[in-house]
Amino acid sequence: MKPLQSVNDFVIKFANVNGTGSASANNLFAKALFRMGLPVSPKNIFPSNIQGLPTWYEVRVSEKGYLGRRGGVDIILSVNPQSMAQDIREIEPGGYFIYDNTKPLDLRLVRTDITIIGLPLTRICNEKYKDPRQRQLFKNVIYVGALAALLDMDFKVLTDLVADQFKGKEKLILPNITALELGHQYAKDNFECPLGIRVQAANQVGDKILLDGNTALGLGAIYGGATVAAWYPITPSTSVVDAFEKYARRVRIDPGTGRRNYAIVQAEDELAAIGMVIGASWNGARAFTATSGPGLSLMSEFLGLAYFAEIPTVLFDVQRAGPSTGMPTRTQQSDVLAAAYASHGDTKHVLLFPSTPKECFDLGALSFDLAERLQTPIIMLTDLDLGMNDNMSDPLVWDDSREYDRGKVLSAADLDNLERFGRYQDSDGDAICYRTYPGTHPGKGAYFTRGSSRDEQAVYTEKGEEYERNMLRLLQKWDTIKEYVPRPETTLCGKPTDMAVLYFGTSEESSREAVDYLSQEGIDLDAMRVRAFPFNQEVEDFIDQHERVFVIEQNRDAQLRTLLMAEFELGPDKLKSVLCFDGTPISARNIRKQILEHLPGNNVTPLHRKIRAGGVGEKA
Amino acid sequence: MKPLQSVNDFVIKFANVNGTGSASANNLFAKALFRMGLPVSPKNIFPSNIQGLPTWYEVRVSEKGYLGRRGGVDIILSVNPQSMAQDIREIEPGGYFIYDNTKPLDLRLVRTDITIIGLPLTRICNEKYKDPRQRQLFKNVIYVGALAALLDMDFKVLTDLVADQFKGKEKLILPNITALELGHQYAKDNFECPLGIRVQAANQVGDKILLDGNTALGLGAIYGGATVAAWYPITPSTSVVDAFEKYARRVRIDPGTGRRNYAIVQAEDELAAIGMVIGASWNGARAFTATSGPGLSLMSEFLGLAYFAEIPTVLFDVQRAGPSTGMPTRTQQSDVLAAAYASHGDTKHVLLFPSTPKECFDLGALSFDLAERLQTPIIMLTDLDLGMNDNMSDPLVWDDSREYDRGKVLSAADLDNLERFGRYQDSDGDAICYRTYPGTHPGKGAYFTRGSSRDEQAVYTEKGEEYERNMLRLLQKWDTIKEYVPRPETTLCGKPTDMAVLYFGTSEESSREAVDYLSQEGIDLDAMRVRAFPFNQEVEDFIDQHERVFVIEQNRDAQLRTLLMAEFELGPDKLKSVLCFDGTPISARNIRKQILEHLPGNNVTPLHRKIRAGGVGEKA
Amino acid sequence: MSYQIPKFRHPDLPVNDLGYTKAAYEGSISTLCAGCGHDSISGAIVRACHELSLEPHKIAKLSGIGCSSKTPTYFLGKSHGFNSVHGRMPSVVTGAAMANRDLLYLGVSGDGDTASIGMGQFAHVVRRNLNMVYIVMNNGCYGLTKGQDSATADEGSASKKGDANPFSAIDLCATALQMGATFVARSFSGDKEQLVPLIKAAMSHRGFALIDVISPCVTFNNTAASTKSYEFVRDHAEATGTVDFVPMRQEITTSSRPGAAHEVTMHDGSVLRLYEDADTLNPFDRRSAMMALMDHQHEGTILTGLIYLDKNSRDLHDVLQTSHRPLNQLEESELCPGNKMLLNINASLR
Amino acid sequence: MSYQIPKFRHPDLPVNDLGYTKAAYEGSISTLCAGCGHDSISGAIVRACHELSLEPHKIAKLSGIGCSSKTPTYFLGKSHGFNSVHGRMPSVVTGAAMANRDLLYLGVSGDGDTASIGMGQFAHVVRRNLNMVYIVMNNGCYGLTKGQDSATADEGSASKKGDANPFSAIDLCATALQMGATFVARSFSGDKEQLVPLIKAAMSHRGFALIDVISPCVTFNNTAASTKSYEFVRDHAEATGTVDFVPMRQEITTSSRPGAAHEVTMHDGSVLRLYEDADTLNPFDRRSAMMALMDHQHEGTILTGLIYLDKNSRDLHDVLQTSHRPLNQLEESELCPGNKMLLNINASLR
Ligand SMILES: Cc1ncc(C[n+]2csc(CCOP(=O)(O)OP(=O)(O)O)c2C)c(N)n1
Ligand SMILES: Cc1ncc(C[n+]2csc(CCOP(=O)(O)OP(=O)(O)O)c2C)c(N)n1
Ligand code: SF4
Ligand code: SF4
Ligand SMILES: [Mg+2]
Ligand SMILES: [Mg+2]
Repeated sequence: MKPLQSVNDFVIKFANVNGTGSASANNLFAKALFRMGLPVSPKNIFPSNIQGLPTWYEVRVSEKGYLGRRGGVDIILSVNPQSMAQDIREIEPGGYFIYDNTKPLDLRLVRTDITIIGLPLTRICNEKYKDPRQRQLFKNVIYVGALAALLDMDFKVLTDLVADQFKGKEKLILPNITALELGHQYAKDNFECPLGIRVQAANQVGDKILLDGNTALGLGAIYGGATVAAWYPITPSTSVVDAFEKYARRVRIDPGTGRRNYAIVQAEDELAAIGMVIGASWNGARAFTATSGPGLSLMSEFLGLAYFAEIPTVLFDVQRAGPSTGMPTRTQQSDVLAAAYASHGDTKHVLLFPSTPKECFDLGALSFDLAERLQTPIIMLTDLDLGMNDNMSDPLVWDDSREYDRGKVLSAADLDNLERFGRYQDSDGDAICYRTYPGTHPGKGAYFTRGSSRDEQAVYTEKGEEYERNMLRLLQKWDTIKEYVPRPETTLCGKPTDMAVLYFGTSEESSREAVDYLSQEGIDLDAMRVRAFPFNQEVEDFIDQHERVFVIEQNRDAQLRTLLMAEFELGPDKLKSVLCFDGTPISARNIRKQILEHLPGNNVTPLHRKIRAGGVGEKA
Repeated sequence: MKPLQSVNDFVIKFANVNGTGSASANNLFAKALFRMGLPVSPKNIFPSNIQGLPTWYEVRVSEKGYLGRRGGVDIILSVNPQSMAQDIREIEPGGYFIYDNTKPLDLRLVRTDITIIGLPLTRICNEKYKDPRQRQLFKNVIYVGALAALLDMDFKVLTDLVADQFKGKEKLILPNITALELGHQYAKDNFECPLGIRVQAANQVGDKILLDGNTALGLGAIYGGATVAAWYPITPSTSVVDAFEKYARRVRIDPGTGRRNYAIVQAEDELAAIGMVIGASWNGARAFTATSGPGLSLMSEFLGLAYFAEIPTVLFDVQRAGPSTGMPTRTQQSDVLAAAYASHGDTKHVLLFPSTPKECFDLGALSFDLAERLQTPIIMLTDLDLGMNDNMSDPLVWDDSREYDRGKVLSAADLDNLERFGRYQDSDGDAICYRTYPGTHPGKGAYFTRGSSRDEQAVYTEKGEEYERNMLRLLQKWDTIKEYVPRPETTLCGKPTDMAVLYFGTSEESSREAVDYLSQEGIDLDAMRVRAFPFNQEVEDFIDQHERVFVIEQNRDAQLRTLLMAEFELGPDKLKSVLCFDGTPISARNIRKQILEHLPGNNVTPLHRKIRAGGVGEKA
Repeated sequence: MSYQIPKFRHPDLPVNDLGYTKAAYEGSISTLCAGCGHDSISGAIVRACHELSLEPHKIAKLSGIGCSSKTPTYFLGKSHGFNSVHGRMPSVVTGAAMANRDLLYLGVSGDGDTASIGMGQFAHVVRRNLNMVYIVMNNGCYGLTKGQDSATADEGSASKKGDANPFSAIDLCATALQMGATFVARSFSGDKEQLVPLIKAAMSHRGFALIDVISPCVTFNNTAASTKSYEFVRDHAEATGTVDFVPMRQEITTSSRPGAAHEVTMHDGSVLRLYEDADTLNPFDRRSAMMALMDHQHEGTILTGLIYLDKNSRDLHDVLQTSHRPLNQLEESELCPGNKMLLNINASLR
Repeated sequence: MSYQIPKFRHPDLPVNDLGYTKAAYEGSISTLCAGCGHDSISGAIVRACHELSLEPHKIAKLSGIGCSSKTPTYFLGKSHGFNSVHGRMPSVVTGAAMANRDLLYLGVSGDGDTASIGMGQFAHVVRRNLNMVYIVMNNGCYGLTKGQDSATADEGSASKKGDANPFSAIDLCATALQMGATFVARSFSGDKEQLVPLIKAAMSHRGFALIDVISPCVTFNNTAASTKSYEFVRDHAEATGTVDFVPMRQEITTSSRPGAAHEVTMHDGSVLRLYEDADTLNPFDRRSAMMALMDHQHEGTILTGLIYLDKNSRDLHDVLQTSHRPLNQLEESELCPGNKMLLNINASLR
């Protein structure tokens, strides 16, 4: 078997043990490639524990700029004997297995169709370092150094990066560079470098940045003017509030008093967290919470209150694999229905679907405008893949001329000029009413907020007509909302076609890549990325304009398709599902395969979503 | 205007103040008619407080056996000045207004198109009774006596009823009969009895009974073998557990020890209530909880656990008007989506829709069989209208030869014969696996239940393939479930037609009546009553067989239609919504009107569910 | 259903420093049962606010769900109100208080609302020492759902349903003490002379102030066998020393009585005078307060009055070091760092 | 990921009355951090169950979510286990115990699981005196979500993140006492000699038994500034009198030591011997227990050992008067009244 040959186009996976400090070394590797001008998409695959279990770091390098999971692995860098058997099996024929050969490889694991490269990492460390912690830490840096030689990376980029990373802790720079050199030298000395797979500097990243979605989202909340954050820790959402706090400490300290222009409360649970957000928003602050699936479920009752009492509420749901505790450190897009229909009674909620860190930032900030303008919960559905991995992204931009849309709020002066204030009176015909903050005016504008039925004056009522009128207004507001939520992004293939793909969130990169593949095979597909629910008119039109639309989702139950079916009256055979829900991000190969299976002439699966084992999992 | 004339066919409404003991007098009235062989459907319309606010009791009498709300009122019996203006306005032209004229009627309220009848109730009471409490109580009995004369009721039926009702408190019989006579005599003496509207004995109730759905449901739980009930008080579900307790105290006391063969725990909230049910069911007891909307929302997280860990769970949701606190004493069918998709991640839940007390009993008992057979939550969606009103119903029957289906549970002997136990192993190909109760066997069959991902042996796993396999099995189980849940009830009109109505739960009576009306107008409709979600094949076939299906629901968002749309691929223009969500039960007139509006040639509303004010409310 | 109390008033009703009569502090007509203890507490709140000359619009009143939680509709009609969901008022107040530290937050709850479904939120709002007044209208039962025993029902007490409650009661004052409350009092809806000054003191306390007010439910739990009936409470209440409250604006001399054992100057300058008998309780010592509660419970009596006061209370804003200006008044220019900072951030991410 | 510990054992390991070696009580290999206190507690549970000769399948182990809540996988591999949802284990155990009173219910939880999200359920399971052992593995932080302060973190204590916690700690023993717990103990994961007999005693107690075990999180909260670190706890723990536990089946003489101040015969016939110094604490008096906790907290020391025991405890089954036979063993014939009764009911409804 000929070893794989490629330049700037491969997938490498690091197999480590968690809690051993491998993350920063692996990160160094990815970032260095990025600085060489190469599009990279690193993904952390970590266990739901703290220390001692297998963890992986997969980096795709693609000069063409494909950032989704490709599927398959070309190179494994293995320092974890626990997962070695599984890891080695995963390598594509012709691929490379680089491992710590201080302990010899179990012969039963040997594959002849791959190249096996031993680096005596432990031995090198033991010789060089006395301190056990140093031995562990530098082992990771040494293999990065070796990889630099094996893949022909620009060594200077690496050393510069180290210098940047340890700014402020300069003492650490030299030892790290020494470790890099140790590995580099060992590889140079012992192998013919570079391998068949290698890199070379390119210019493919432009002004892009490498950032995780949660940090971007935390920043979005800062820029969106949030002053109150209430939350309860849960993977993978915790870093949203961490980021908010980090930046708030930088930019939200009152220079005069040293006091904080923000308040973060770690609540006792998610019910309390959303309650705090509702209380703060009711009182005129911009507030948010961040959570994941189980928290979303716990927030259901309060979401119904916010919907019905029309209180701006911003909730960031960083989705993970459900149901229940599910796989807390794996990704999925499976809270769509639970979020859209959260709470008993007739409720529907606005959903936003970001797909890049930049969009986490943009939609994060926008959420506050939308919540205050529309006076209803805004639920952003991001996910672990986007939130916790460094994603290549357009740089963050803020239009300094933009102004917050604080929605319909009456000031004391407004109230003075008003004959009669009715909190739930639709004065403008857009079904959105005016509100007042507590404390605004000594004599006017006070009203009673409640989750029970009330009339236009916010007075309790049990009259069916009044209740009904209010509910119909809320339904009318749903139409107004469609005009405010972000529009979808359409990419026409430019050729006549009656087929299309439709996707949202983190399926974007893989979907675009799959469309490219298929177009090379003569299958032309238009594409739409949906960015919000309720769906705008464009979404319906797009579906109408195509005979068949493949709806790509990372869940089992085709949840977005369910919403599309429920909202629009579509003919049979119109929407086909392309699904991946094993907890890994959907890959381009998987999408391509499923679309091909759906095509006439291929092994067409029946119309209904009767998914059977083997139908969707990616075995590629 | 000629006064309305009719025999055994009218609607009468009592306008009272709550907390004044009117309920039992009104009940006496309805029950007496029932004993005269007349189909009646009394409905309590009460405020969400305890004392002092207007409350109504509406009784429809229909020899033809129409038990749904008809819409409109023919006779008002008014003893509440607070609501008098509103009450008098509500009367159909030609109708009757009977009121306490101790205080003269405000002349501004007088209508010339109705007959106004004054009964000096307070005066009679003040003359007859000294004790204020007696004055209040007997006032109600006196007007029943008067009505007996005005409507030509069989007085002996009334007196017999009183005797029955006060069995055990015989001292109360005579005073009550005297009060009845007082009223009867006054009416006889002062008015030409009977009125144009009157009753006469008939034979239209057969062996039917008059019972509220919640009591029937509590009995269903007794017969279904429930031993553990955990709940938190909430209107309108509270009486389910009250009934369970009442009957358990009768039939579930161990004769030897005097101890209880049941345990009822009033939990600290609904999260705890459902947790207890899950714990008890896991441990092999039949257990249930009863709640209403807000409780359902709070149970979301636990429902996901029960779905994923496959723990039998029985939940009775007595729906009220949402969202949030909404109108807690009004009826609605609006928890359909919240229940079907409760909890984050890919979850779907089995729903049951009873429509009569007998069905509350039957499906109530069946819930336990289903839950244990299918190892998943079974959510019954009943509602306030069914649960808290006396509904005419077929008598309750238990087939003594029937045996509980305890589902797939391994005994110690089974385990002895088993090579290897795998809790989540699909041995039978129906996607339902065997479980064991804790404590069954000293060496075998123990397993670990969890909401996180696990393999067939119930061992924790983070392997995508294993997780996926399990999720696909759950999806396959969903198909198995379709074979177990109750089938729909179909009523073909017997003529060729391409139109049909489809409804569930308490819309049944009004729907059937509307179908009758429409058929008299030459519009033929087949009918299907759906009894469960997931929908069985029959539901799809039925929809397929018709060009247009009117889906009748008591919610704003057409929630059942949403489920139908999402499950089946239907052509456009297929499902039309007929909705009522003002908190009152949907009426036949309202259904008829909405269907007519949808028909070609009529003022056809656009396809999408764009409901506007006035579109659905019943103004008839 | 609820409507404002008719505005006609006798012209020479007493006005307060702001020129308001008591009417300015009233709300809609109550829809509770005639004789319900909750209505008396509403009355005490109205009186306290009137006498303290509080600006009604600077008060926010919040509640959960229950008969008790309905009462905010029946007082302070000029204040914003929020009738939230069952048991979760504390979180809503917490958020509200974070947004605007300048209002007075008055939370009203029931014993079901607080001690059952709300126990978690109650414990944690206490622990955070949120600057609020928290009044529990404690009737030992679930009034609105027709009289089930609540978690504060005493062991052996029986309501209208007749069954003696088999569980021991949760003592909300002791629980609050345990969770670190800085102001703890107990009172009785039937004793306005005690309750009104306690409400005033609670309102001028900085931090979390609990007043657990026993408030009989005449419809479901005013039976002979109930320990939350008017009669039982009247017979078994033992008041700690009387509390006099002298608002900041008033002359210290006004209502002064001789023999005050303690004078505490509250955060806002008001003065609290305590006339207590030293042996029962030292209300400035948490341990003594806890003991007094346990002792009274043991004897079957009900200790009422000011039970504990921490004079050095630091509220949540102190702890979080939030800006002195309310967060909801910060301008966009103060909140949004602008594009320039993003340029730096972007640079650091390449 | 988790797998059973290899079965090979030295042949002459001690066996208990049932003929089991300790291995019969072990579970899968732990995936917690090396040195985590929780693993020591798992070990103590294994030892206690082994020494008590409990039948493993007659134990049900339940937990919430957290590092601590994972431990049931790591002990008692032959028992049914239930890793439920975060903070809600008490309700699941309550239901389970209602269904089958004959098993021993062992609940394991963390301080986040119990004192934050689970506070409500914790308070109420205590109040119901459910017959169970409830072990809190208390590390003052949220281990599994990477070290945030929990509600049991002491004021001023700082974890790896470095910020001193500004809130006062919730003392779970005091809270349980307050809620009416009938067995309350505190221990330290590093002190098996104290912990093992406490677990045994808790297991033979009828009613709710809390053991709050301080269990350092080596990864996030074992810092010099943490009051839940190994070092701090070792230095500040003050044990009440030693507890000896003599299981029912064993000769009373076996492990007897002289000088026992108290001998308590437990519900199952086992004997608990207390060797305490009378002045600190009378563990049979709730008031004394509460005082001792408050005093130690005040002094900054940690009181460990048996803190309170109610010898007359009545558990929830007693209160509810449930049948002595487990409810899950009742037959259809006992449960279903049959059609005849329906005929009567129908008749009454006409
Ligand atoms: C989530 C939820 N569960 C249950 C209810 C029903 N409910 C309304 S009020 C109440 C109890 C009220 O008791 P308490 O707080 O003591 O107030 P009271 O009526 O006695 O003043 C309950 C259980 C509800 N509204 N929401
Ligand atoms: C509803 C919900 N919210 C949040 C989480 C995330 N979570 C998992 S464990 C944990 C805290 C664990 O702390 P503790 O109970 O003290 O256990 P420890 O890990 O410290 O042993 C949290 C918040 C969750 N699983 N479920
Ligand atoms: S039911 Fe009880 S608590 Fe409710 S209003 Fe009536 S007396 Fe008050
Ligand atoms: S993170 Fe802390 S609590 Fe969790 S396993 Fe590691 S040491 Fe133990
Ligand atoms: Mg109450
Ligand atoms: Mg912890």
